[in-house]
Amino acid sequence: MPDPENESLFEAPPMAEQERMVEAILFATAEPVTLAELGSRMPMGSDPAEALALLRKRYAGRGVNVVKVGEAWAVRTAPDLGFLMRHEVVETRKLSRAAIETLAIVAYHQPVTRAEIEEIRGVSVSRGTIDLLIEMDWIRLGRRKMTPGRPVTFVVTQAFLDHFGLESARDLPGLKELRAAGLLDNRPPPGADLPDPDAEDDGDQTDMFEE
Amino acid sequence: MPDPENESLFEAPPMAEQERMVEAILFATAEPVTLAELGSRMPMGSDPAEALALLRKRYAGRGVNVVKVGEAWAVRTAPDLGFLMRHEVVETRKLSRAAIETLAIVAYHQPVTRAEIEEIRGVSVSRGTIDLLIEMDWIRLGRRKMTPGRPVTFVVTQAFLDHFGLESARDLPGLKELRAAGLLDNRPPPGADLPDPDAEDDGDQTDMFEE
Amino acid sequence: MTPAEDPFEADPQSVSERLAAEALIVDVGAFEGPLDLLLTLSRTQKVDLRQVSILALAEQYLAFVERAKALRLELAADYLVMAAWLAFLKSRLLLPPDPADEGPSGEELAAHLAFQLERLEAMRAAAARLMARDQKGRDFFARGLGEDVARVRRITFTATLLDLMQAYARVRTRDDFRPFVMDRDAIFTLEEALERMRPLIGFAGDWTDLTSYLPDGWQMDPARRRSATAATFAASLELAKEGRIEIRQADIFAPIELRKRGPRDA
Repeated sequence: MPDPENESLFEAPPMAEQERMVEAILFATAEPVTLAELGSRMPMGSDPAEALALLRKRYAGRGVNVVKVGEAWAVRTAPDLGFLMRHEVVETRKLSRAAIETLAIVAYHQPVTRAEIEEIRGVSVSRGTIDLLIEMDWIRLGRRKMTPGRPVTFVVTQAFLDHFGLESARDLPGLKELRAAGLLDNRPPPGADLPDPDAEDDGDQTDMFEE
Repeated sequence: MPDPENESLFEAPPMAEQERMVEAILFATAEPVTLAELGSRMPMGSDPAEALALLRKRYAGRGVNVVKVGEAWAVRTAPDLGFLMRHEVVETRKLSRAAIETLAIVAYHQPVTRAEIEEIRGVSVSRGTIDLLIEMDWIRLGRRKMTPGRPVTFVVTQAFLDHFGLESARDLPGLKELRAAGLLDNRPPPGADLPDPDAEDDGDQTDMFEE
Repeated sequence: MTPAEDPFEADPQSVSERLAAEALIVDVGAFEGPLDLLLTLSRTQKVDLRQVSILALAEQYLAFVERAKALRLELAADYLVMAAWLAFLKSRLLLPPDPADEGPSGEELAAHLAFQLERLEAMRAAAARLMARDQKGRDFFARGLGEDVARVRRITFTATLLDLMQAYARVRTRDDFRPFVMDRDAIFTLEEALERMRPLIGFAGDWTDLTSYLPDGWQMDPARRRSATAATFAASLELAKEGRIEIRQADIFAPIELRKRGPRDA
């Protein structure tokens, strides 16, 4: 219970308001919060213990609960709903330079054949790179090209557009616009004079003829 | 409403249970979640829209609220309790005046081209300003404009709406008044006496899409 | 814009106005271009932007530029362009309209400038209101604590739009920065083979071995020969489809031969 003397000195907020405060603090704080911390952050004269007890009761049986972690308190998903959280954490990795360049060429030139990608990149494209992009559902096979050999082409997918927040691949800015926006340095890219960082891809150049 | 046929095939959980699930998912995720994502994570036959509506009502006036962010939903602390969270405030990058104005112009005039931004500000958009705003995930590319040169446009993102607590770009402060005053019109200068700010974009930016 | 206003009212500058102009000149670097400066100048008229006298504003701006010149201050080109334009606008506003002139009237030009100023002012105010809103991470907060329920680790690869655009820019401009090199000297493309064969088949009256069509210098190295053979073979299939040549092979693994198909054979 609040100290009656304090109550007269400091007008503590109504208990419903104190409960709101505890709720917001527990939600937003990255670590579980002790009663002492709650008290130090709430207005003078507040009673965090009582507010917390009310909040705890309010969340009983809900989708998230107020739980005790050591000496501190936190909001956690109800244990029976853990199955909903399975997709929560995915480990993300940066795409390799070869992959992002290949992806960019497909996006800008689609439909584009593998030979055309190699022509633009200036090095051969390893099969793993294309496979990875297809597996990620960012590129897919398009129509065969109406040129000799009828090579398959690659186009970007709806998932690609969704991921990059594009309405269509045609909305990508052109080279001129990239330069104007300062995305295109007129400096040589780092390592341009060094051994080609794409050398890893250069090894099995001939493998495409062994299919 | 749930499809009655589906309901017979897949036993959907009771609505109270669905509400708990939506509650758990929204609490667990810092990013806004769309209805489609909710639906895909809940058991077959669930009605996330109805569950969400119930949940939203339940949290009205509480210390945390269910808010709409563009086409998605998130739980956020009530703005009036921000003073309790001083510990949580992370110093954000101080934006330059040019960046803030560019952001506002994109928000109020979207979809807007770079040339239009420059026309409004009366100066060229400095190198890297657009770059920075894209990197912060506050603006993104929109559709190309159906004008000569088909310049790219910029629009604001869901992260922008989330950051400024907006349900949609239509809720920007003062938008109606500005529109009523004609200040959001794209009014071309009379005659050709002023240097045409679009001239630089009229070049051959479409060439890359022409085979 | 009020054309009725006495155009010479602003001419004998008061001391305070002159001081204000001096201050502006000191600050010229702080302005984001002529429009920004004009907006600041228009505020000294202490009126609603919709009532601002564009003529008086032009006078103020021209006085500013004169003073900057007198002080031998380097003004950026766009300030001088604006000065020239405002001088032109001033003459249009002061002189009676020439009926032979088809361009926009001085009033129209002035109205547009007033609109630009009002719009810039409005966007500044909108920007300020936007930044004054409750902001995430400052006034309201997202969930601070990650869930520690059992997780399924799934690796996804990620890239941002910026990565994508920069990658493309890098690829497309790489040739700007390095001497030309043949990266694929061991690959002979179908297109190249076709280009080589089209003129040659005109002379191939009789059955000729396919390998005789391989380009010079591609026979020795196995990788190069393989690539050239495959491309040449694919190209001959294409030419056969077009009805320009015939192909035959006597036996499995026997040499493939081709000859021109005469128009009468068709």
